[in-house]
Amino acid sequence: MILSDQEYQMHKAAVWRATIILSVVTTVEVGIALLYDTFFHESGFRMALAVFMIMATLVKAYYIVAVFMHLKYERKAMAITILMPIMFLIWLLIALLMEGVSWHQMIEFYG
Amino acid sequence: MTTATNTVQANSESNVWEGGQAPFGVKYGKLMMWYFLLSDAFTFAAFLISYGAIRFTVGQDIWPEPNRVFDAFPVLGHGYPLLFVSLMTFILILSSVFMVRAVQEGHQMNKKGVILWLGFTILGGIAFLSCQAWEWAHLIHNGMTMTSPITYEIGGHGSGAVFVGPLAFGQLFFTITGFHGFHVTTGVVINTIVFLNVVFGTYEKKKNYDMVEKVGLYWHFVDLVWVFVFLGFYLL
Amino acid sequence: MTALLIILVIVLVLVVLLQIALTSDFINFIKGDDDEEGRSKFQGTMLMVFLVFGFIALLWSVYYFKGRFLPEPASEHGHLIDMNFNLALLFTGIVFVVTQILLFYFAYKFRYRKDRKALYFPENNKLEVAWTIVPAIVLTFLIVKGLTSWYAITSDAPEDKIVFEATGKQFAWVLRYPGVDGELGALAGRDKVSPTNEVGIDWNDPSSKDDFLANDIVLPVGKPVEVQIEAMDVIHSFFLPHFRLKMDAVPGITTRFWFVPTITTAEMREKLGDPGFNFELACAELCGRGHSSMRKVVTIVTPEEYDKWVKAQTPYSQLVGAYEQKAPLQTADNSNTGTPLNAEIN
Amino acid sequence: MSDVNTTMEHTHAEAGHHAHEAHHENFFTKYLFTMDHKMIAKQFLITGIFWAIIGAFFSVVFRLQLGFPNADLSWLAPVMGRWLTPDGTLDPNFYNALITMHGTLLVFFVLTAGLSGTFANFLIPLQIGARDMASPLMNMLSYWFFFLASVIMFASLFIPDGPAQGGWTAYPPLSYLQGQGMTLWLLSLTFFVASTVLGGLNYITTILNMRTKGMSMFKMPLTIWALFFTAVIGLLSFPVLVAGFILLIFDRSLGTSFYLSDLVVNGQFLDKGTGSPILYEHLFWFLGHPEVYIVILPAMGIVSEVLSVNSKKPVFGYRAMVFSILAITILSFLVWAHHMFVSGMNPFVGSIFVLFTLLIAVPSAIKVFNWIATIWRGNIRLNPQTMYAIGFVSMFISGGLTGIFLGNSTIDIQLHDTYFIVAHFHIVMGVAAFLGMFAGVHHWFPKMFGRYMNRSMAYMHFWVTLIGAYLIFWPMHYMGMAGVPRRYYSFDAFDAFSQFAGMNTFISVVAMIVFAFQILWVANFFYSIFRGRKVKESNPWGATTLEWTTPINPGHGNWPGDIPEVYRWPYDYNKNGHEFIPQTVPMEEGELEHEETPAPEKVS
Repeated sequence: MILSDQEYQMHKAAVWRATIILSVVTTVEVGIALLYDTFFHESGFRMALAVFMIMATLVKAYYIVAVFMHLKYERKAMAITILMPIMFLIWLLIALLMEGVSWHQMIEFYG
Repeated sequence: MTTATNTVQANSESNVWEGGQAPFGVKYGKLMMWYFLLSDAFTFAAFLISYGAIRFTVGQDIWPEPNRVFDAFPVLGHGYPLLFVSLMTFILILSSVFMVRAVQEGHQMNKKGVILWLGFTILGGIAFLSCQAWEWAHLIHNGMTMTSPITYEIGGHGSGAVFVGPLAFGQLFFTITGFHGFHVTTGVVINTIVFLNVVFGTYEKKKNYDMVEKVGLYWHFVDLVWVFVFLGFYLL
Repeated sequence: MTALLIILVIVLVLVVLLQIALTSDFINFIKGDDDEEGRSKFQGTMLMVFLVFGFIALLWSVYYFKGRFLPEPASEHGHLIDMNFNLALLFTGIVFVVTQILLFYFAYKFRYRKDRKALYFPENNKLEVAWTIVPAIVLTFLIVKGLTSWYAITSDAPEDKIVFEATGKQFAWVLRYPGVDGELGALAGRDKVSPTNEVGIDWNDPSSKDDFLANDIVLPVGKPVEVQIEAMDVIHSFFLPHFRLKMDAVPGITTRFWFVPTITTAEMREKLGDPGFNFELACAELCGRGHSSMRKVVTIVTPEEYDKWVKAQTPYSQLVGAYEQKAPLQTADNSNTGTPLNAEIN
Repeated sequence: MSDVNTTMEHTHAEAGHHAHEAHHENFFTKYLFTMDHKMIAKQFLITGIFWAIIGAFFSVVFRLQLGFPNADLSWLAPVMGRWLTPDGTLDPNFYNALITMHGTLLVFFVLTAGLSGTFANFLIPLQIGARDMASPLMNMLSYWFFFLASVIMFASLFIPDGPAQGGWTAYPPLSYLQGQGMTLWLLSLTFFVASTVLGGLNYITTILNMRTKGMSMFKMPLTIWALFFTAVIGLLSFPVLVAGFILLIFDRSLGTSFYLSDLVVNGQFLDKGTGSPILYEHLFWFLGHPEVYIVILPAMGIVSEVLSVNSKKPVFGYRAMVFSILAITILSFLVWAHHMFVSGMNPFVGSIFVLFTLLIAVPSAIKVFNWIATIWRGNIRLNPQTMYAIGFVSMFISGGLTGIFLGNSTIDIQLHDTYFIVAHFHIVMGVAAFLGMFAGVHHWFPKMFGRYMNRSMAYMHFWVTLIGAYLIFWPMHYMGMAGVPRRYYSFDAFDAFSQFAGMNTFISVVAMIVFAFQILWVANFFYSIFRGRKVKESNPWGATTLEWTTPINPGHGNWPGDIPEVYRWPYDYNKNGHEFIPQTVPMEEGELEHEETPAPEKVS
């Protein structure tokens, strides 16, 4: 089980690197979120910001799963069995968001 | 990871599926934890997707602005949008980092290291929970509950123009952050049990710190979920 | 009491069967040799008998129930649905007959014999590819046909439609017609519901003035009709079996369905030779104790008769005296702010 | 290397440990709080049978109501008590409770826990060559969570309000408006989910990690493949149901409005927000649809195995069978909203669901054709389990094909929530899954209890069940096409529906006879456990799989010596003149694997 000193240092470095990346991304996210103050109701700008936020969140999720949870170092087959089922959620997300929009319209129908 | 590297050397990738060995080079306990987390991820995803659907149903126009809802800080008062929640995020991330360190020390069979870092992890968890308790108390104090809507003053504190949000916002907020908080609480409890076991040398006798690794996975998962909760409630 | 007797008889028969079964297995056991061949032959023959009698019973049942399943469709899109049904029936029918025959026939034909050797036949790519691709093609065809019809049925109603509103509540339907002006008055919200305002009509909306509540559904033949479906308490489902129309009534949101009736009740009665025939409205989503009693009669009449019927109805506002009390008050309010009468007021 | 093998060694050690402890086993450790997967399987089976009797009895009672409306049922008063109106008819609320409990019990407690719980526990370690499950402790907990769920559900039958009455789908706001019965229902199912998830984790990791030497994934019997993907489906879909339930529980108890909007109930205005009941429908069916595959996949696996063993012929197209199970698993997560075509959902979203739904017919068709090709030119011993398996295939064809009608949104407008759908799912996931379960119990009964089940009784039961099931459900298609809605207490009010009164009576009578014969089967089951003919040889059916290499009554740990090593796939029947070649027999010099064997020259 015990790692060589060199490997141990390497893993430690990877973790601290990931920590810094997570912190920076979070700071940037929060900084940009403050822009909502002025642009909260402008849909085009909001959309762009939302896309950015989602991307940034996915980056953070990647570092947590890959480095902290160590998935990057596991066998590929295992990573695949864990990540593939997440695909089902994407269709659930798309379907339910489309439904949400359509419910909104059906409620708006009578005002 | 030692497990992984060793087995890769021992067997070429092609015949790891031939039986008589673990194809992922991972013991069943860790595998179970991973699949449990996958399953739990579906619960959280269902919550967050429901949040999305309800938000679209209510409509963007009357959805509250996070910068206005969450602009309080203990002692300092109002007018610091997202500051407190950023602090919570950092606490959780740091706690997660401490956990990785504990797991790494566990692999090195370094009991003292594990005690140190696992101790920090638990403190981080408790700090996060305290922050969340403060935030909840603050929001409830300001009138947002499961059955009464969020209100805030549009032009900042003292401006007088009151915005009344939809009921759904508070309900979703308390449900989802509550469910996350429940996971953090469970995590702290489990971490504490494992911590005591480390102190009493249970794993030293067993000659492996696998249990630390397993609860570590759970703890990172809690962090992972927070990233998405953070996205849903504070950033979008 | 009879039921109790029947149960007693069934129990008795069961006990007898139990005894027979026990002894027959016991005899086999004593004789020591299990006649596997004879047993398989008997069961195999039974399978063939079941197959033959099954198909005879199937044909007889189709003959017996002819005209009762999929009753004559009474709407335009009903024909579309029936066409899709028959198409699916054709393909599935072929598959059904072929596979059932093969299954039972093979089980009979290749039943156990001491001297028979089974064939070692684990794979055949050609066969497998064939029975992957053929169903896929047939299904693609069904999907395309089905979705074309689906989009036609769920498309927006034409402009000259007649609109009416059906609100489900435990356990009845409230039917609201737009009256002479052809426009339904807006709803003010469920908090306005009271014995004198059954669905919470917004009395400030002038088009609500001539709306009337009908006891039964009356509609003209040949005109597009849009139903706006609402629910007050739990989910109901607006179901007109003869018109092939079903749409859930969901509390909080308004669902819609449009259709064109193609046959009047009188014509249908003549066709069926049943003077008591009526089209019916039912609830198709479990809604509680009275789920099976949410019935309304649907009468399809000629457009002239329909117009006459609409004119003969008393507006709901008059029945409950809504305008006498409320309208002047509201006008006074509006004159202050200058908003028109039909402005949105919650 | 040593690390990797710890899993195996761990179980070796544990098995030895248990064998050593065997002398100290008392009643509690042997039959109740046992960690032996075989005993846990039996616990699941017997609890499942208990619920099956209750669930089926409920269906008989509501069939009485439908077949003989307004009949005097006062003779049922000792059982039904206050649920009968003073004039002896069934109370409509109780009718709703009966259909709700019938659905819940049979779908979850019998066909999920009783079927996959039994066979996953029993077969996985035995057929892949493992001493026990990866975590015997969690396995035990899985049963006891199920038991807890059972106790709560059973208790809910006796509370004053009566059990849940909202249909097994429990759509809000109807379920929101109900009393304690629904509370207990939700609580019970939450524990049930815990049981399923614990079990599923165990099944998956056991299959991945604990296979014996040589047992590669593509040497596993189809039962294991089916149970594996069943566990995967359960693991991924049940959590979403839990999320849906939590929101519903909050709506019921904390005053939230996730699924509620402004309502008027009994003239009373309830001030709520802008929730949508359709959201619950989505969350429910995200489980609800995969659930039907949780029910049918184990039966499919069992039937493949039984047909192959008894016709002494390899399963045709083994790989195609595996990949069709995989395809069904994947597609099952993409099609849930085909239960909601007329719920007011967006028609465009609906059309995508049509596309995915009808695609499922392709792997299903492959499986049916492969089964038929399996028995073609076999040497079929028409044992009871073979008969059940043939009955399964017949039922699966009949019920599967009607799915093509229902998956087509256009046709579904007419058929949704009518007796057509009742007929469809009863045939395909009710009767078919039960026939698969019967086949499995008959086939593995000698391994479970060391005795045979009574054969003559089984034949009788089979024929009555098959013929009865067709007689019950076939006419329901006609009723459904005419639009007769399901969950109706009475059809008297409607001209269009009451015309089928005679048919309803007929169906009810047949249903009662079929129910009586299910009791016969249960009697056979318990009689055979204690008095059945003893098994003399360890491999009575001449099968190749590993479970038949264990002693007749295997102890905890399954194999007394080493776990046997595996050299070939599980379906080497009638290969090179041998009737069957067990998986433990090494390949001969120059022997071809099944994928490489050329097709026979004369295919006629």
